[in-house]
Amino acid sequence: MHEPIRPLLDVSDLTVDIDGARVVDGVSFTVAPGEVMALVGESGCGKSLTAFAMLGLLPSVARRTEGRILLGDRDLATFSERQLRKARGKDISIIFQEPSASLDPLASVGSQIADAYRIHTGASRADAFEKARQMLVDVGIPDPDRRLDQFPFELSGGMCQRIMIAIALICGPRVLVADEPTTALDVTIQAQILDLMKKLVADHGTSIVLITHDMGVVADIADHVAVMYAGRIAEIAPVQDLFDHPAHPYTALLLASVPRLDVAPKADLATIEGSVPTPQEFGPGCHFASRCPLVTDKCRVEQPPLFAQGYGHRSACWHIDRIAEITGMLP
Amino acid sequence: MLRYVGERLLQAMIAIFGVLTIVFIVMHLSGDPTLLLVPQGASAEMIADLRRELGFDRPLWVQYVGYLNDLIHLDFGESVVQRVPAIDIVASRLPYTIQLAAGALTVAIGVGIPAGILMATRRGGWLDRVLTAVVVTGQSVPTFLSAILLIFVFAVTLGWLPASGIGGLSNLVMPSIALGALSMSTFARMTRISVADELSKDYVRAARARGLPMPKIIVRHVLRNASIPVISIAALEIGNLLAGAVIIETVFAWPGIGQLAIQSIQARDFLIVQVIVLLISFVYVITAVLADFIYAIVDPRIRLAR
Amino acid sequence: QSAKTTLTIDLPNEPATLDPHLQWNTDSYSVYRNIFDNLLTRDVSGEIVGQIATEWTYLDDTTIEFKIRDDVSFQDGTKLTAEDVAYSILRIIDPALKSPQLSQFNQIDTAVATDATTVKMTTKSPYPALLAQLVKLSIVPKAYMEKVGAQEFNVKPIGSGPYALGEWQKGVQTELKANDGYWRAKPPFETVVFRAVPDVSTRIADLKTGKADLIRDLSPDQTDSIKETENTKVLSVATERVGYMYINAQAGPTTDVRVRQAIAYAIDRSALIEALLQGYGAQVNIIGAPPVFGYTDEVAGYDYDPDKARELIKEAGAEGAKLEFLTSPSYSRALVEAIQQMLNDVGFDVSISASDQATFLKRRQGNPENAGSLAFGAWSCACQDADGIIFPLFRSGSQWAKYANPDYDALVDSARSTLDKDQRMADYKKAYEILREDVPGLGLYQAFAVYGANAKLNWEPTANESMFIMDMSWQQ
Amino acid sequence: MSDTHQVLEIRDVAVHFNGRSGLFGRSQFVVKAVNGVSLDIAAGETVALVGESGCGKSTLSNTIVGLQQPVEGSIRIAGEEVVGARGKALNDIRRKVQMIFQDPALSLDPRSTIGAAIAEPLIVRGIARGEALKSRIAKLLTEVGLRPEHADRYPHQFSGGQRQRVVIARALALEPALVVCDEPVSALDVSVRAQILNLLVALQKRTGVAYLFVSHDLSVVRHICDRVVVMYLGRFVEIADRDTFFANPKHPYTKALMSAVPEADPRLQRSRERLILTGELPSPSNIPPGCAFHTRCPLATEICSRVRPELTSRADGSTVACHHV
Amino acid sequence: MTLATLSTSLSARFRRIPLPILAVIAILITMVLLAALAPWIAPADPSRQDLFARLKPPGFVGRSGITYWFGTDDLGRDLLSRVLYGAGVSLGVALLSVIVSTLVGVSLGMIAGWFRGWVEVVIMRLVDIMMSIPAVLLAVLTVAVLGPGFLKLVLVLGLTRWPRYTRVAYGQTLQVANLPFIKASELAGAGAARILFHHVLPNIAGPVLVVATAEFGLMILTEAGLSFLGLGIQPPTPSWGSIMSVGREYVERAWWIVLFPGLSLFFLVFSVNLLGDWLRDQLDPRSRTR
Ligand SMILES: Nc1ncnc2c1ncn2[C@@H]1O[C@H](COP(=O)(O)OP(=O)(O)OP(=O)(O)O)[C@@H](O)[C@H]1O
Ligand SMILES: Nc1ncnc2c1ncn2[C@@H]1O[C@H](COP(=O)(O)OP(=O)(O)OP(=O)(O)O)[C@@H](O)[C@H]1O
Ligand SMILES: [Mg+2]
Ligand SMILES: [Mg+2]
Ligand code: NI
Repeated sequence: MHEPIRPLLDVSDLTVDIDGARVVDGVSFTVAPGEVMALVGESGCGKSLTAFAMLGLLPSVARRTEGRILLGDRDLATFSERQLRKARGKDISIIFQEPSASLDPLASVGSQIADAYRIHTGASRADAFEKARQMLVDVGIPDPDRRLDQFPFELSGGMCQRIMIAIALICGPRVLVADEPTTALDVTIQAQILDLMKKLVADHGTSIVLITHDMGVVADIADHVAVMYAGRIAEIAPVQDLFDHPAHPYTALLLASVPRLDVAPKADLATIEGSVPTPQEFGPGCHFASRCPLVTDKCRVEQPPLFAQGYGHRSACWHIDRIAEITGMLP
Repeated sequence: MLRYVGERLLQAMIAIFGVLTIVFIVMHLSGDPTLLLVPQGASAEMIADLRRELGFDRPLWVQYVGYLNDLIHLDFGESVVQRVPAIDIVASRLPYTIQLAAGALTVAIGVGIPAGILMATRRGGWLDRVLTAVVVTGQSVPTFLSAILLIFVFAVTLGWLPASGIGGLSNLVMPSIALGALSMSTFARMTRISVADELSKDYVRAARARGLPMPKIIVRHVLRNASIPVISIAALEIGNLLAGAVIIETVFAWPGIGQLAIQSIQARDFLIVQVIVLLISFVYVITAVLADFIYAIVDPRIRLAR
Repeated sequence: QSAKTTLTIDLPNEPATLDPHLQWNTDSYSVYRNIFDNLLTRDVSGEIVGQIATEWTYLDDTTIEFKIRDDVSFQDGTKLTAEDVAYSILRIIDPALKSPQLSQFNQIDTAVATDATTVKMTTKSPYPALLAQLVKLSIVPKAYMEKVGAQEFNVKPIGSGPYALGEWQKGVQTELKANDGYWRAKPPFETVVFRAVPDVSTRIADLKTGKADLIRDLSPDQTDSIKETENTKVLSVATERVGYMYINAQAGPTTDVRVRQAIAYAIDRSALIEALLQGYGAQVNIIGAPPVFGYTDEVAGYDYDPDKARELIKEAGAEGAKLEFLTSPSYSRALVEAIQQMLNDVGFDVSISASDQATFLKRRQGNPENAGSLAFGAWSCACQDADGIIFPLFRSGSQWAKYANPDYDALVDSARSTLDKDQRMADYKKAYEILREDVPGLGLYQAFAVYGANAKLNWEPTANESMFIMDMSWQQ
Repeated sequence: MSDTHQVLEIRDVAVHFNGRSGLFGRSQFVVKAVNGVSLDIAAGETVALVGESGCGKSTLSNTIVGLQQPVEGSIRIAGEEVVGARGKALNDIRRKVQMIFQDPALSLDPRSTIGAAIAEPLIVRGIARGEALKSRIAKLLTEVGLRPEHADRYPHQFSGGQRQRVVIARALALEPALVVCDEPVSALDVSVRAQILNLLVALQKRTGVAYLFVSHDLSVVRHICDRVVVMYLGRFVEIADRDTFFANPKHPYTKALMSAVPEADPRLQRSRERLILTGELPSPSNIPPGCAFHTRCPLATEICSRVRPELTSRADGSTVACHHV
Repeated sequence: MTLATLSTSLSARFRRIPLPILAVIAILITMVLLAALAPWIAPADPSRQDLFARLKPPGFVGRSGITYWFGTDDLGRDLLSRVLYGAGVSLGVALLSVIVSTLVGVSLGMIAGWFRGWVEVVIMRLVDIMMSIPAVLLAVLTVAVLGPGFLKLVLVLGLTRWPRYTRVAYGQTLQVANLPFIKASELAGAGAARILFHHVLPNIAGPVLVVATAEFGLMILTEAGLSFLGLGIQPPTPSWGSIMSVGREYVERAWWIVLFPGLSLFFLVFSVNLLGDWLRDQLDPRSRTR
């Protein structure tokens, strides 16, 4: 599972500025074919921006200042808008956080799925619709013929999510970026979608970058996990390693916040004191310094690099050796 | 939906009735046409006689009941000035009004909407600035002035277009531009705002993520979504174009309803005014209901929202 | 150009009706007077002469007998007889017709055709202005009218005049076709088109671009550009219309005669005429113009004397008196503003109240309290008789009068009930003298009618502001 | 009924929406969002309401606080009838019940300060003004773990978790007897979610408030609730104590739900047996006859498509609506 | 408090004002200042006539030695002074009528959108009625019944324009009324008046603002149109509209009469529009988070 295959996606040093504030700061990770990389972290830490930056879809206020995004051996960061357009949907696709907002409310879902196919393959309308129908069957939507003519508002949230997935997958992309694809869905539908992704990975060797805040989902599907905090990667590790031996205070505290069977009902859950600094408040040192129980002066002034912790496991903390103090403090 | 239409039409009837009543009362409060009809120097008795013969001496409510009674029998009455059925007079003007309104709408929509789209997509760029200046010009030159300037330039100086009156398409050009300019600005602004709004929405980004080129996104997705406020404006503007063309029609000697309206108001030719008001509110109501239907066609959600 | 067979005339509005008994507004009669013949008319010098009538004699003070031509046919071929004339008279005085012109003819009691060429008419009392009024009486065909009814006649009129109605495009233009069998002569143009062009600037543009050959109601300021343009010229004529000020003698600060006199002294008539009218106006001392019977230049005027005016104001204790100046868009805004300034200069506080014509008339003719202090007016009775001017304007009890003076009333009453011209002239002179003293109104100038025309059009406009196409022709 | 009232008594409540479709509304239909449910909640109790998306949870919540009128049934809060109450009566009842909406960002007016938001109920009810009001706000803010000086800030200046606390502070300002929480934590990340849950529990311990807690996250439900109600297509299909519920879920839908919850432990999660539901999802405008779940139920038999199972009590105190338990 | 809330939120948001907007604000302030200071800075009495110095071009030196920088009008009055004084009248008419129609229109729109039911039907049908009556008709008749005058003009303009605001406010209120934070206020026990003025109004202010700025220029034009029909501000008081309506008769002979008020109006409308668009962007929550 940890064999060093040549990565399909190699993001390095990705940096995004908004109004002079560094909201994504030197993010690097690689994803091998058929692998799922989970990106987790507190709300607002820059996960979505990282995803947008990979496809060249940053909002107009944001600017990518640095970074390489190698897809195979081509660098998406150097692409013109025209080249990007050709790559989007075909080489690299994205599923957005909010499925109903990401579908044109006034176009039938069939046409939206088929459009993506026609653009990249030049297929005829009839062919594209046939392909779209096939995709609906693949994502497990019953009665696809009727659904193709329906509008997004006529579908439930889970169905919209699956439509988005169908659009993202119709051209057989090599990389799929999924930004919180299951938030706001109930668990039964969530399970269906996760199963679909697993099938994709298994059948087509697609690489997936999965953004989520649900540790259960991570546990279910991810191969590797990158934990982000305030624009930087705090820790990156194979999934089992991360759950077993978190090597960053933030990761440890995050995992501890999940309600578990062994925590008595209505007992206090572990939390992280304080709140995420805004990009304007970022100091020169470790961004987690303001909330870290292990903080020392060094943390405040000097940014920790990603230290290797084991095979494929790296963590950006000056005090990895003292992590046990945290795990010990936890209930 | 049928019930909705029924209800809507019933309300519309009541509204039209309200319009007629208000106009009736205010018109009559503002005086009757007798003094305008008699030659200078007519004596008081003569004026009183004529007033009595025309029926303007009766109490207001009697006149009103009489008017409603005629209306129920689809008798719209006769112009006191022209002594011809009011409905015939208005009907004779209708084709010209429709021509002019169509011309002006063509200018307003044909120029305004593309300009709005360009402004929205090039927001902040030089094209946006240039078009903004054009739009503002449309909004800041009084029509009576722009009309006469057009005449001086294109009719008197260049001799390209006829200065006044009806006739071929060439007669329609200048009035349409002069009348459409203001609406054009409104359409351009409204289109700019709503297209810009749509462009910032997630589905546009999603469409880009699918690999769709921008022009295609605009044509396929953005325009349809941005069209609702523009349709509302169009519905308002159509009513406006019918009656709002007073000055344009006067300057270009265009025999439309607007000119007839102001002349009849000034002449206190009540029954013509009433027919015009009836017509305008009718058009207004129809366009409003029609707009609702277009909403429902453009946006399938609206069907259920009722 | 001389080959042009169509004459195009831009009027401000379309004719309201073409039934000559129903409307008496300029735009209507400019058109229909070319379709119908009248009983009488005026020649170029302003004398009343026969048109359909060949001669007339007073049988007594209230009875008059007309001899009718026997060589006139209507445009449908039927012959015009005394029956038609009597019918036309009876029709217009029939209250059921609701003719707005009734007041001009209501002195007539009855008319009968005594034979094919004779009509006998009786009036209720001796009525000196009768002939002047009959100048406006058009003759309509009795048989046709009775056949088609008034409604139909209104849109398809038939008369005996030089032109027959061609096509009437409502709201756009009225086209007249020459009546080649016209009894007086062959009409000068095959077709005449009257267009409705409300805006004067547009009428000028039409004239300059050759779309129109004759336009009316120009303001003096606009004459320059027409004079400067090749192919166009300005035609003008002094008319019977008089520009005057009304001054309310029955309410407000102007009840004091000294205030009214002060107003008269304060207005610089020559400045108005020279600067604003650009000479298209002639100074008068009374409310009347030379073409009018009863006009006299022997009554002295008020010369421009602001100091005298201030003195009078002081005497009357009316410094800073608030005067409301009524006006409507029908009157020259520049004149009104200029007069306002002149009055303010001598110490009044004049405010202008503009409203639409209907409201203006309602106030002006309503009770004195609400009738403002001042108004500007341009009066023409189209009868060229002082009876049509100062009687309605100042005879107490009249709608317009905000003034009462029994001596004056006696004079104008006497002048309207005798046929003796000298007696009438004397009465009017006395009446004008009273008006000069009391100043319930003030004559300002004799108005000129100003037309713009194609340089090749021959036409001499007349004092009564009519547009007889028979008098026009293309220059050879 | 006895004199000792529960905080909330719901009896046979049904809420329907009128839907129309087709260009001219040819087809009219009724969405039976809530279809005859009954429930009691005692003071200091937390009851969870779980169920598939679209089953009527939010509709029921809105109905309880009077934002939605039921077509039938009765809702009493501290003994007073909500249904049909208007004006002052409704206003008085509303003192005793508050609601926390799903999305904190949307439930705060973006254009008024959070101080004003918290002050609103106090001002409107004339409870406090001037200095007293200020100190009251300060106290409430401290209680939910914010600082008094935050009162002058606008909602957009807070993080999602902080905003949710503001909403809670406002809901508690009037010291209600019942708070209806409609998915209060589903949009939050785990650490923030933990803060909110802790806060809710602490407040309940101190003030004895009762919660109706709508959620689709069963780990959260297990953590803070005393009783669980499972809803499916507008009806309750299972009601049980927490321990009974998690130890021994009975209704087949509940079982499917439980098996779909991912565990935050890769090893455990990947080795789990899961019950995947198949079959057509029925719509609330066209509820199938018999048991609404029978189209997707692994245990369905012929009787399920004919006879609707009633909620019946079981030995361990839970009530279940199923023919085959 | 609503206004205070709005203004604090505005000031918080507007700390960084882009340069073009600053320029526009400067233009507007200058115009307002010029209008307010007209009595002191105008070189002549705006109604002082000189019938022998009519229609003189810009730069003409009059008999009394004064220079007419903008030329003279058809009664020999100093055009510069008239444009300066006219600014006050035109701005005043536009501002007041926009305020009147905003107050009436927005209140009714909010009430209709909030209470729904028969209130909505009555108000919205009233809007239909008002929209169906040609504005000229109302203008002519109001002047006929009430007489002319500045305040009556404002009344006419306000009266004919409020339905537009009502439509906008109504549509927006329908949207806003369903937002959870409004429901939350309702649950807090807030009454309709409180909710409408404290919560709905600030949240629909953006679109209303756009309408109001667009209407602002339109009101000046409408006043001009009424002047053209002889029903506007009473002479000799100058307004840009009345100056232009006189000037149109002289576009060939004396172009300066329409040029100067026309240019002023262009700059005013331009500035107000830019400012309005910008304000709208600032108030729109979506554009803030973008
Ligand atoms: N359009 C924008 N304008 C200004 N700031 C933005 C914009 N989009 C994002 N940000 C800021 O960038 C930071 C990162 O945002 P991002 O959307 O990537 O967060 P996230 O990790 O996806 O959070 P969540 O889990 O809530 O989706 C946040 O501080 C956010 O406020
Ligand atoms: N205003 C409405 N008009 C018509 N139908 C409605 C309305 N509100 C809700 N519904 C319908 O009622 C049903 C129940 O909706 P409700 O919002 O209560 O679901 P929920 O259980 O809260 O779902 P979720 O977990 O997705 O929030 C759904 O089918 C929904 O489509
Ligand atoms: Mg995100
Ligand atoms: Mg819900
Ligand atoms: Ni307040």
